[in-house]
Amino acid sequence: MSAETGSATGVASEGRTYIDQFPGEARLVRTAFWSSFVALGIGGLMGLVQVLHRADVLRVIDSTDYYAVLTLHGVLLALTFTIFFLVGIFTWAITTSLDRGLEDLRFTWAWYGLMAGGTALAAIPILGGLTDAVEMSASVLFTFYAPLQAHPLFYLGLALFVVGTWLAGLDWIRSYLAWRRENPDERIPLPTFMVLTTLGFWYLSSLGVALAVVVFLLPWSLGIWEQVNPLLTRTMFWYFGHPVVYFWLMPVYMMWYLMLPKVSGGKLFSDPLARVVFVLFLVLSTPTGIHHQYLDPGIAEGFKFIAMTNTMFLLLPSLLTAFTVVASMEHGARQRGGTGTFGWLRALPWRDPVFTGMALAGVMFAAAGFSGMVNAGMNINYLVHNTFWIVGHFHLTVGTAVALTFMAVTYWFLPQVSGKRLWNRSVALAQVVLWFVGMVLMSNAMHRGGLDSVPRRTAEPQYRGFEIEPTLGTMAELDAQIVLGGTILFVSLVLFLVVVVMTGLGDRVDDLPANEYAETLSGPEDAPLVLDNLKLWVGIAVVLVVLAYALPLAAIVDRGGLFGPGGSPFPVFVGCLEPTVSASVAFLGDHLPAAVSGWW
Amino acid sequence: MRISPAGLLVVLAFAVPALVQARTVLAFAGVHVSPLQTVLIGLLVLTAVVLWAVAPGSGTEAPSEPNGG
Amino acid sequence: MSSIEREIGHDEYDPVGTLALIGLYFLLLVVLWTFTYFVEFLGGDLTVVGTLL
Amino acid sequence: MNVHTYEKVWLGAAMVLIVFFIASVTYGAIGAGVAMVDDSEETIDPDTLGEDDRFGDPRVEQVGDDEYEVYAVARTFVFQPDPIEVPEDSTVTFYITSGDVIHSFSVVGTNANVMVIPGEVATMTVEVDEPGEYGIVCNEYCGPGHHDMEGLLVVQPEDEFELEDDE
Repeated sequence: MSAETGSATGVASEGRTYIDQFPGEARLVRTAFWSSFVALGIGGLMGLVQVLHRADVLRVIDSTDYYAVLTLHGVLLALTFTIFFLVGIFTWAITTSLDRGLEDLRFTWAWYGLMAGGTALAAIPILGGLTDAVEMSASVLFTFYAPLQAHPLFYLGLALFVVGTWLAGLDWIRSYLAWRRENPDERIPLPTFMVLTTLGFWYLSSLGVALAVVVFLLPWSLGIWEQVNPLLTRTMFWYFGHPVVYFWLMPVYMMWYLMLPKVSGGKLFSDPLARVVFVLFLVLSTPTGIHHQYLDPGIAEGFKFIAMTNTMFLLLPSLLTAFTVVASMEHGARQRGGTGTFGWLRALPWRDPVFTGMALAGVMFAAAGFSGMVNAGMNINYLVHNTFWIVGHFHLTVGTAVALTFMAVTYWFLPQVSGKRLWNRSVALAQVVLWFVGMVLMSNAMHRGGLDSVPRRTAEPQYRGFEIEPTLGTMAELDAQIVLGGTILFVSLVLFLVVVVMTGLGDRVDDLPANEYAETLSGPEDAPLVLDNLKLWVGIAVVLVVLAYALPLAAIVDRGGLFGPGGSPFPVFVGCLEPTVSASVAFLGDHLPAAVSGWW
Repeated sequence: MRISPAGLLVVLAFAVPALVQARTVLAFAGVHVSPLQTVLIGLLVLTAVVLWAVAPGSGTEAPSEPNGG
Repeated sequence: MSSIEREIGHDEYDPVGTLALIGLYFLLLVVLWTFTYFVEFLGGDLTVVGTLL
Repeated sequence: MNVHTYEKVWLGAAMVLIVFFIASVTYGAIGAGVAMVDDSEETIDPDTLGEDDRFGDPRVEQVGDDEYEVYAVARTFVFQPDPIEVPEDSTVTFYITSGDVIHSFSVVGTNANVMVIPGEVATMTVEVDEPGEYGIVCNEYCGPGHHDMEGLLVVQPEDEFELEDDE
């Protein structure tokens, strides 16, 4: 009940930044951030190329090469950018909240190296798809549905990357166990609790994609298996493909729970409810993936309905989060002198890019909540499945809730892990606001286009035999909105990288704020002990997964066989596409000047 | 200034989606506004917000101020 | 933090503003869902019907 | 555990919302009769579609008064048959399969939208009313010519409609 209890920070770290406390770990976090930002820069540039290409404003690549660009965009932003940033944040969370360094930094650098090496291996064939010079390609997009077949290096790199994240998890668990031995009776600090619950569903779900890749797809791409069952590997992908979005989202929730109250000038409203939320994610994230397959033949309607109810209940932790996080902000605003039912909003620190970025990300996530609810609905999926609506949705979730929060907290973390002052707060503030405006324009038009059946994942949504007619307005104005939004987003991205690089070029200073996170109004002593029983929750998660997946998987294998009812691989290798691709652009530079002058 | 420059920036940012959505909502109600008109009305609204913000206020400065971030 | 004007403890804090904001969000969700499901979706053409019905 | 009253109120409202969503989907399934594509069809070998009774010759067939069946094949990067012609005011059941990779069969501007997975036969029954033309797109990435993959569904006036005979 006490108002002053809360997090365990500040005990040994009074007035010290993270790099002062843990120089070795700070170096790892910094390196992970840089890997993440390189992916963000390249992936974002690819996004601009796609926006201009789809709207037929500027086509610097051949349409057949669009899918290599799209693969790069999806893999770099959805996996590389997010997960490298995540390992940085989780390392910070474990070390800060347990107040102890990692057990062995050599092991830490080993998993980092595995993740980086895996990324590089996967990137080689993806980049190969952009040039005729190399006979390899992996234009299979982020989902790599068989029988589309990538070069074996793509699957190998992916597998190594996932194994790298598993070892990272072991590293953090090792820290936790060491801490537990020394503190047998203490509550798990909230940040560590968040890391451990996230790891629970990450191990559970990524096992599915690892099996799909190692047992089926990699041997198949090497010619060991002649065929695979496309519905089976697709189902195994989505078994992982939905929880992975929570893997990106959990570090964001962690930031909303730990940093947002602090920068608002308040305290976290409730530690127990934060724990409840993370337990719900652990338990419910995985048995929901079939909602990506509502329109798949070969899966009975009943299984789809079960996936839907699980998915709908997964709304609960997010809706609870909305309340807790806003209430924490309001607490800060009222402590800063805010009054009134809505007037307190003015008392929030809008000048602080860390706050404003996270708050705007939260607003966009609320909007994404709605389109996500539609995506979760079973039969209404006929309206939106695989349309531009979906693209609009996940640009609000991973593209804003996650990306904008990561960018905003970078403005707090970068000084912490480098000991350097943030280069320019005003540019940082403009950057987060621009991201918000650009994404509003782009995702709004994407949602509207989707309702009119504009497909996702296509180089040219213009057809010969018919035209797609929007219910309101014209396709040209939707395109214009998307191009404008995409361009603003790219400008914002460049500003972000400028701030990051300029900060990195600065000098060490010693008057930075200390490394700490928000205290709580209602602390862990109010949380029932059972919440910390992670074995129990993992057990329940496994049972739910078995209930949701055993029968559908058995039915798929029973109907089509482990290796499918037949069908040949369809390699997306450059060599196979000689007639179309030979005419295409080998180097961007060849055509860029001509295309630009033609456009003007 | 009635609100801080940062506050103004955020208010303007929120005005953009409101304007974009208002056009869609009005169209459902049978009121059709062309893109050009939307841009013009939008500029008017944004200018009005800026003028309101920079006009000499009642003297109550916004409580937001620089703090460690 | 320098800008804190007063400390508000757990028992004296009622997040009225939060309740108001989230109530508006709730209403918005109900209206948008109703429109999207019953008008955009069920009101659309070529709805897929089961052979038994 | 110490949960604020307002938060309890919100928890209740969130549950109401979730139940409302599930209830509307259930109404759509039972009340409005919207069926999901399911596992009612046997699997099929995509490499030997040419020898199959139904998909060897993609076509439209009349199976009753105002009832038609369409056997369609999606391949990189075409739909067969194209165009698909059916008469107005009829009930049409599509049977769609793939000869190679995963595609979709999505009728533009309508709810008829289904994944086409090699080895599986997707079925969906729709009711068509007035004459008109609908575009068909593949909305799942299927290879470098994906954006060229399109077809046409033509709903013809009753008096102009006739099935093409295979001599």
